Amino acid sequence: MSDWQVKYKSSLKDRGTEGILKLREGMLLFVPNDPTSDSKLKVLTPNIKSQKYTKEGSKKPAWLNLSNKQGDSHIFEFQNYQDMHACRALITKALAKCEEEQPKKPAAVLTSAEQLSIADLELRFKRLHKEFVETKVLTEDEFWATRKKLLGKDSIRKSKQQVGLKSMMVSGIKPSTDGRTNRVTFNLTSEIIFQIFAEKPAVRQAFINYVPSKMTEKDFWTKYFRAEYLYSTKNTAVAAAEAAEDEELAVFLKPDEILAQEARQKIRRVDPTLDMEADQGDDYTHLMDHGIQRDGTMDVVEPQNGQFRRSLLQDLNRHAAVVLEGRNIDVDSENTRSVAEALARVKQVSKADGETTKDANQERLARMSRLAEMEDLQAPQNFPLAPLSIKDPRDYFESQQGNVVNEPRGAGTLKRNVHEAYGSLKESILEIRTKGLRDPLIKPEVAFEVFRSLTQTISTAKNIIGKNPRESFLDRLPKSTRDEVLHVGKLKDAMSNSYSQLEAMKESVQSELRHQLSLLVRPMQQALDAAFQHYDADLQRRTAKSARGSAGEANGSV
Amino acid sequence: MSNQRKRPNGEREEDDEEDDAEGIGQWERAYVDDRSWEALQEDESGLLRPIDTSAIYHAQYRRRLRMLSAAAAGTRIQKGLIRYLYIVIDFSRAAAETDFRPSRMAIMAKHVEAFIREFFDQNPLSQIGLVSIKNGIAHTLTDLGGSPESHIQALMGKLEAAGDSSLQNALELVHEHLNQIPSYGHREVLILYSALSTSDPGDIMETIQKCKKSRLRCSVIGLSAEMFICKHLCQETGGLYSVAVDEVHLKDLLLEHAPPPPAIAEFAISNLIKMGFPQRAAEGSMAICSCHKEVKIGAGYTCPRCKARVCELPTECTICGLTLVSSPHLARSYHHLFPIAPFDEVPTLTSANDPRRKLGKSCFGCQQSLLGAGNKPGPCVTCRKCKHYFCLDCDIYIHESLHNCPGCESIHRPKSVSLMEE
Amino acid sequence: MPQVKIIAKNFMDMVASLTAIKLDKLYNNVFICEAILRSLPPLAKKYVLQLLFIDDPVPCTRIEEWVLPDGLSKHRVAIDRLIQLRIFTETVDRREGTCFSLNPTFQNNLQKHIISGGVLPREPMNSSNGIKLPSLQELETYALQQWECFLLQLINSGQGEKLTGISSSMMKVFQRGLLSQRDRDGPRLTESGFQFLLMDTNAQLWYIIREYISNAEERDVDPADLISFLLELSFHVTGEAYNLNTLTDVQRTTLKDLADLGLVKLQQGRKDSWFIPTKLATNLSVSLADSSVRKEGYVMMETNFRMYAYSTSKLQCEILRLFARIEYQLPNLIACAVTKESLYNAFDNGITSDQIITFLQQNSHPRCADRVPSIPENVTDQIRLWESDLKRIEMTQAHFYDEFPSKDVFEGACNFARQWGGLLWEDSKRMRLVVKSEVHNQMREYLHTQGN
Amino acid sequence: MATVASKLYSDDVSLLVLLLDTNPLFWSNRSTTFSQFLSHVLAFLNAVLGLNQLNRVVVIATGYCSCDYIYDSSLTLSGNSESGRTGMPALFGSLLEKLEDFIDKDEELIKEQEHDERIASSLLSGSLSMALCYIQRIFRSGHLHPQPRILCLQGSPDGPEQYVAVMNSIFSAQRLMVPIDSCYIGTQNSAFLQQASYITGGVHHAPKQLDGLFQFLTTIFATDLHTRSFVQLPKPVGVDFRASCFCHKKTIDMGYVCSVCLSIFCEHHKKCSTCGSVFGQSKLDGASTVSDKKRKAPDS
Repeated sequence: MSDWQVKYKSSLKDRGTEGILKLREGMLLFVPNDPTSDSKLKVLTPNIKSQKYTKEGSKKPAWLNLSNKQGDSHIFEFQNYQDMHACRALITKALAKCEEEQPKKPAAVLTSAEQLSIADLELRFKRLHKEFVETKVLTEDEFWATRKKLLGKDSIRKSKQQVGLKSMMVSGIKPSTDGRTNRVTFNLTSEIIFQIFAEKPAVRQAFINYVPSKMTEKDFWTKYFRAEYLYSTKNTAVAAAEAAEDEELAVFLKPDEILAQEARQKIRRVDPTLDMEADQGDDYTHLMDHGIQRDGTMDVVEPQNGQFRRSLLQDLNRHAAVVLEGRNIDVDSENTRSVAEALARVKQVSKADGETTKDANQERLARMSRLAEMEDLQAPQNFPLAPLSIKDPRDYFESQQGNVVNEPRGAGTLKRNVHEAYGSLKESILEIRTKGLRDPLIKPEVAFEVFRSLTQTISTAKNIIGKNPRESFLDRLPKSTRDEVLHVGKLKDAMSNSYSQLEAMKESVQSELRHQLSLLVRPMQQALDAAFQHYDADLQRRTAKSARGSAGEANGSV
Repeated sequence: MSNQRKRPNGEREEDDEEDDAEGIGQWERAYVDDRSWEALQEDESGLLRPIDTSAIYHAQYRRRLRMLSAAAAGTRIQKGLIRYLYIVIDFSRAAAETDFRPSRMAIMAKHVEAFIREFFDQNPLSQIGLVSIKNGIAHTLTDLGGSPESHIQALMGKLEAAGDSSLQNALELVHEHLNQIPSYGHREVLILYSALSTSDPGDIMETIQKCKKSRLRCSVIGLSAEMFICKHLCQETGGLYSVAVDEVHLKDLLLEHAPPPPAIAEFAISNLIKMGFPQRAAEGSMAICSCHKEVKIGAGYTCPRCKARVCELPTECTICGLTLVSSPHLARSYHHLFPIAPFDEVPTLTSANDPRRKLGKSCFGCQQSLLGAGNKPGPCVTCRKCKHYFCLDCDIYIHESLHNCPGCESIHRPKSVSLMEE
Repeated sequence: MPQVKIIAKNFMDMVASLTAIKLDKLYNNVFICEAILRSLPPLAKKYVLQLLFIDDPVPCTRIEEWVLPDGLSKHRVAIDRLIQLRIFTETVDRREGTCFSLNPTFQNNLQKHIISGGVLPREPMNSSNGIKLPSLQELETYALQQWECFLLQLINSGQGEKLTGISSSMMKVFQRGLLSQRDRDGPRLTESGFQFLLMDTNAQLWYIIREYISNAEERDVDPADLISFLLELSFHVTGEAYNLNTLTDVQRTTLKDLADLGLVKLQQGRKDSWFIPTKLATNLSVSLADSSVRKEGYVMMETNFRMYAYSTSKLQCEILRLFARIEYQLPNLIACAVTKESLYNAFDNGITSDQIITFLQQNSHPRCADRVPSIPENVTDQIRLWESDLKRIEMTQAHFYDEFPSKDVFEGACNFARQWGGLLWEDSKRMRLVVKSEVHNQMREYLHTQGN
Repeated sequence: MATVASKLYSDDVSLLVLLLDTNPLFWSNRSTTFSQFLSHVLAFLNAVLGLNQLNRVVVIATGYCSCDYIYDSSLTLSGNSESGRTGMPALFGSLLEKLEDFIDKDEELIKEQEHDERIASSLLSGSLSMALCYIQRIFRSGHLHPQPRILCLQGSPDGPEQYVAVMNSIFSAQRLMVPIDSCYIGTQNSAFLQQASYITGGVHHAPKQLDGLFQFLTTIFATDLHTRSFVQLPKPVGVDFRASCFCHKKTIDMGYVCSVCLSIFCEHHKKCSTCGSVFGQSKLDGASTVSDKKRKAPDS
C-alpha cells in the first residue's frame, strides 16, 4: 500500500510528531521517526467514524482529522494536499470495503475460526466423508459435488459485475435550456465524468493539474461544458476568441494532445514494410465527416482556425476504442479525483510496459485477424457428435418391464395350437353372423349383481379416509449431507425459521386438523429446541477456547 | 444504434402509415396491423383465394426434419438428455422496440413461457434458469430449477426494459452458475438478444473462450439483425445462431431448442446419476411437504433416502438433493434415444402404375383418403421400414408428437429381422 | 338463443303430457324408444343404460352413489325427466327406500333394439329398380329451397304468390302467433314472429311441427300417431326411396304436408310412387336434443357498422332487413348497414339486442368466426346501448292522492305506502303523493281506517 | 364463437375408438368364448351409437401379427350417421366381415414368419398409434368435433418389447388430452394399461366375471367425457411407478441411471451395459473436487 510523511497531533494544540503514516490492510499505522517517541498509533479502519480535512486555498496546512468510534480524534498534517487527498481517497475506499463486509459479520467470525485450524477442518471432512461415503449414503463425487455447490453459492454471491461503458456517446448529452433565461444546464453524473476522462485524456490531465489547486471541481466542469457548448454552437470564431483569453478553456477546445501522441506511438508500432499509401479513391478526408455533423445538420466548413474543429469520425473512433478497452480500473466513481488518477495510472502502466504488452496485443491482433476472415473462407467448425451405440428398443426394453416377463412363453405349444386358435376365432365370428347376438345378452341377476358390486367399490372409494396421518416426523428432519456440509450458522438460521414456519403452519391449518397437526409438529419442535440448546452450549464452549467445537456435533444431535 | 433498423417485412410502409394514423379510423387500423390481404393470392382464373398455408407449412416442416436427420447421418447419436439450460433474456433498451407487437419484450416473454412448458414436457430430467440483462448488468431471475411455474412467475414479474445490454456480463454470470453443475449434465445457454450492440466491462473474447473451456453450449436468437459477436460465440461453443424475422419465426426458432441437442463428442461425459423412484404416499395421509413447507393432505411422494415429502415429480429432494423421478419420466425421454426416420415422399406423378393400388388409397394412420382432387393421388409419404403410406398431417403428427410409426408398430417383426434392419 | 330451447323442450313436454296409455303405445315402437333415449339429458341416458338389463327395482340411493356432489342438481333433473316420461317407474321399498325400475315395454324394446336392431316397417327401394335418385346434395338444396319458400310465404302471405302446396288453412294455423292479422294494413309480423325468423332452421322446424301436431285433432288425427310417425320418419335413411303404399292414409296426407315443408321429397315411379326423406326429416329427432346441423355462416360485421352477407337467398335478405338497412344487393352479396333507425324499428318489433347479436354470432362468416370476438365489440356495445336508450322511461300504473285532512295523516299515509314499497312521489308541502296502483287498495283501506 | 358452437353442439357427443384384442392365443384358452365376448361388445357399441345419433365409433383390431381398422361408423353406406342404425345387420355385418378377413390376414402373416420365443402378446402399441392418428384427424376436422376417447379391450399380456412405443403413445394421448380407458379381461394385471389410464386420466377396470361384461361396459365405459365431470367412476388403483433395474430386473426405489441412455442399474457400474459408455470420468472428477476443496476451504 502507500505511505506518507506526516506530522501526527492528538489535538489541534499539540505541536505534533514527525512520522510516517502507513495505510495497511484493515488498519492505519503511524510510526514516529524517532523510535523513542511513545506516540505510536494504530487505528483499525472499521473504527474510523469520520474524516475531516482542511480545504485548499485556506491558509491552514493540509490537515486530515480522523475521529474514531470512541470519539477521540487524530490529526495528521501532510506535506501537500495531493498526498492528503490520496490518503483520504484510500481511507474512504477502505471504509467502503468494510461497510460491505459489515452484513456478513457472523459468518466472518466462524470462518475466521475455521481458518485458524485447517487441520481441524480436514478432520471434520474426513469424518463426514467416512460417515457418508463409506456407509454408501452418498457416492464419492456426490459428496464433493454438494460441498462444491455450497462453496460455489458463496463465491457467486461475492463476485459483483461492472457495467460496461455506455455505447451512447458522451458528447451526445444535450444541454437542457430553460426558455426564459439564456442559461444552459448540463447535468453530470459520475458515469459521464468517468467516460469523459476515459475518452479525453487531456481533460483528465487538466483536472489533475487544476483541481483542487487552481479551481474547484465545480468551476472546472462549468468551464469544460462552456467549451462544449461553444463547440456545439459551431461558432468557432467566438470559440477562438474565448480560447485566446482563457487558456484553461483553450485546453478543452484544442485537439487532444495526449491522444495525438498515442496515435503517433501506435503508428510507430506498425510494421514499416506495410504500405500505408492509399489511392485517391480511398481519400474521403477532403469531405469533412462526409458532411455529417453530430446533430445531423450540415457542416459549414471554415478553413480558418480549423484547430478548434473536432471531426465526428475522430470522436466516434475514440469512443469506440474506449468502449472496447472497457472499464479496466475499479474505483468507486464517487470521488472524481481518484477516478482521474486511477485512469492516469493505468495509462502510465500501459505506456510503461508497452513493450511487454506487445506480444499480448500481438496475439489479440492474431485473434482479430482470425475472426476477420471471410466466412466462406473459414472452415466450418462443426463439432464431431458423440455416437450412441445402443441396441434396438425392442430388446433394449425387454428388461424394462421385469415384472411382466414372468409370463409362460408359449413358444413350443404356440407352434401347434396357433392355427386351431385362429380357427376357433373364426368359428365364433361365424356363429354370431349366423345366429346374431346371443339373446338374452346378459342375465338380469348377473347385471344386477355387477351393478351392485360396482356401486359398492364406488361408495368405498368415496369415503376413504387417510390411514395413519401420523408418520414419524423425526425421519422428516433435515438430517443429511446438505446440512452436514453446511455451516452451523446457516443451519441455525434454517432451523430457527423452520421453527417459525412450524408455528405458522399450525395457524394455517383449518381447526379440525389442528390437533392432529400439533401432534405431528410437537416432536419436531422439541427436537429443534434440543438442537438450539446444544448449539448455544457448543457456541459458548467454542468461544471460550478458540473454535474447537465442530458443526458436525451440533448437527449430530438433530 | 438499434433504433434505426429496418425489418424486411415492409416495416417501412408501416411507419409511414403510422404517420397519418390519426387520419384513419380504428377499423381501418385493424387491417393495417394484420395485413389480411397478404393471406390472399390470385388463382389462374384471376379470383382471389386464400393461400393454402398447410402445403407450405408441411414443406417447411419436411425441410427442417431432413436437416435434423442429416445431422444424425444414419448412425444413432447421443442426445443431451439431462440438460441444464440458462435462458438469458435481453431486456435492454432495444427490447422496448415495438416492431414485434406489442413489443419485443412482451413477445419474448410470451414465447419464452411457451418454450419453458414445452421444454419440461420434452426433457423432464432437465432444469432451467432465467437471467435477464438490464442496464448493462445481468441479473439472475431464477436459479436452476425444475418447476415451470416458478420460472414463469419470475419472468412475468420482471417486464421492463432499460439501458444497454452486455453479453459478457451475462455470459460471466451464467458461467459461474453452470460451473457448479455435475459433469454429466449438458450445460446450455440460450440467449434472446434484441440489442444491436454489447457494452462490456472487459474483453468478451476471453469470456467466450472461458465458456468454450467449460463446455457451455451457447445459442443465440437475435431479434434485430445478425451480429458478428453472437455468431462467433455460437460457432465457438457449438450452439445455434438464428435471427427471427417475425413473431412466428421467433416461436419456431425458440421451439427448435426444446428437443435435446445432439451431444458433442468432446463435451459429452457419461456418468451414472443416482436417482430415487419414490412411491406415492397413501391417499389422505397428512404430511408437511419439504418444497412448500406447508401441510399437504393426501398426494405426495416420499424421498427414499431422507424420507422427506415432496409434492410433485420430477424434482430434486430439497433436503438431500437426490433427483426424484418416476419411471414414466424416464420413458418420456426414450423417444429422443430412438427417433423414427423421416418418411420418404412418394412421387405423385406415377399415378398410372401406382403402388398405392395395392396398399389401399387411404392413409394407414388416420384412414383419410390419399386421393387428391379429381381422384388423382394426392401428396403422401411412406415409411422406409413398413412401406405403409401416410398422409402429410399424420406425417407431422407422427414425427412431432407420437414418435412411433403405426405401420412398424402394427407388424410383429421377430428380433432377428429387426436387428438386421438396424 | 333461449327460445330454441324452450320450443325444443316444449315438444318433449308434449310427449310427456300424453296419457299413460298413449305413452305405452308410443313405446311399442322401437324407434320411439330410441328417439326418446336420445332426447334425454346425458345423465338420464346413463341411468337408462345402466338399468337396461336389470329387472328388479334398484334403490335410488344406489344410483345417486355415482353422482359427485356438484352433479346432484343434474341428477335430480334427469330422474324427474325419466319419471315424467314414464320411463322410470317409482316403487317404494321398506328397506331400500324409493326404488326405480324401467318401464317394461320401453326396456324390452330398447333391449331388442340394441341386440338385434329395429327393423323399419318398410324396406328402402333396392337400387336395381330403374329410378335414379337425387344425390344427397340435390336433396339438401331441395329441402332448403322448400323450407325457405315456405318461410317466405309464411312471412309475407300478403302478396300471395302460391309457392307451396300448403293449404291456406294450414298456413293460417302456422301463422297463428307469428303474424297478427290486422284489418286493412295487411298482416304484420308479431314479436314472436321476428324472433322466429332469427332462430336456426331446426328450431323453426320444430316450432312448425309443434303447431302441426297441436292442431292434429282439428284434422281429427291422433297426435300420438303423428308423433310416432314423425319420429319413425327420422330413422329413415336420407336419400333412400321408400314406397308410399307402405303408409296408412293418414300418414300419406301428412306426408304431403311434410313434402311441402321439405322434409321429404316425393317421387313418382313407373307404377308406384316413392318418398325420399331429406336431412330435415332425419334431423327431426336431433332437434329434440340440441341441434347440430348448422349451415355455414355468411355474415361479416365490420367495426364501422357495415355488414356484408354472402348470400343469394331472398329469405336471408328479408331476415337481415329486420334489423339492418339493405344498401345494395349484388348477385351473391348483400351489403347493408346497421343504423340507429334500422335497429330502432327492430326493437319496436320486439326483437331484443341479444337476439340480434346471437344471430350475428351464429351466422358470422367462417373467416370472421375464428377471430375473437367474431362481432366487433364496438358494434355489440352500440347495439346494446341503443336498445337501452329506448328504455329510458318506464310506465307504472299509479294513483294520485291529495287534500289530506292533516299533516300527520299525510305522513302516516306516506309511511304506509313506503312500507308497502308503493310510494313513488310525495310532496309534503302541498301534501300530495303518488302511489303504485298495486297498493291502491291497501292504501284505500288504510285511509279509511284513518278517516274515522 | 367456439362457445356458441359448443352450445349448439351437444356436449355429450363422443367418438369412441375401441381397440379390440383379437389375439387367438389368448382366446384359445379362455372359459368364455370369443363369440360371447363379441356379442357383449357389439351390443355395447350399438348402445353407444344409440345414445346420441352424432356419436361415432371406430373399432381397431389388435391382432397378434398386425392391426387394422375393422369398423368406422362414419364410413357406413350413404355416409351419414343414421344408417349405422337402420339395420343392426349394417353395423354388425360390415364389422364382422372386416374382422373375419382381418383374422385371415393375421394368420397369413404368422404363417410366413418363422417362430421365435415371445410372449403371446398382441400389438397394443400399433393399434394405440393408429387410434391416435385417427383422433388427430378428428381434431383437424374443425372446432366442431365429437369428444374422442380410447377404450382398450385387452386380454393378452403386455409385450415388453413394445414398452417404448406404448409409452410414446400414452404421452402423446396425454398431450392431446385424450383419455385412454382400459378394460383388462386377462389373467394377471397389465402394467401398460394401468399406466395408460392413470397418465391420461382414463378409467382402468378389470371385470371379475365376463358374463356381465356388457353391464361393466355400459356402467363404466359408456360414460361420455362431459358426464364424467360430475359422475364418480372407479378410481385407478395406486399405480406403482417405481422402475425395475436392468441388471437384476428387480423393482428398486433408489438406483443409478446412465446419463446417456437412461438405463437403470441397482448398483454402481464402471461401464453402461446398454450403451457401453464408460463412467471413468466420475472418479477423476471427484479427485479434482478434492483438490479444489483444499484450495477453497480457507477462504470460504
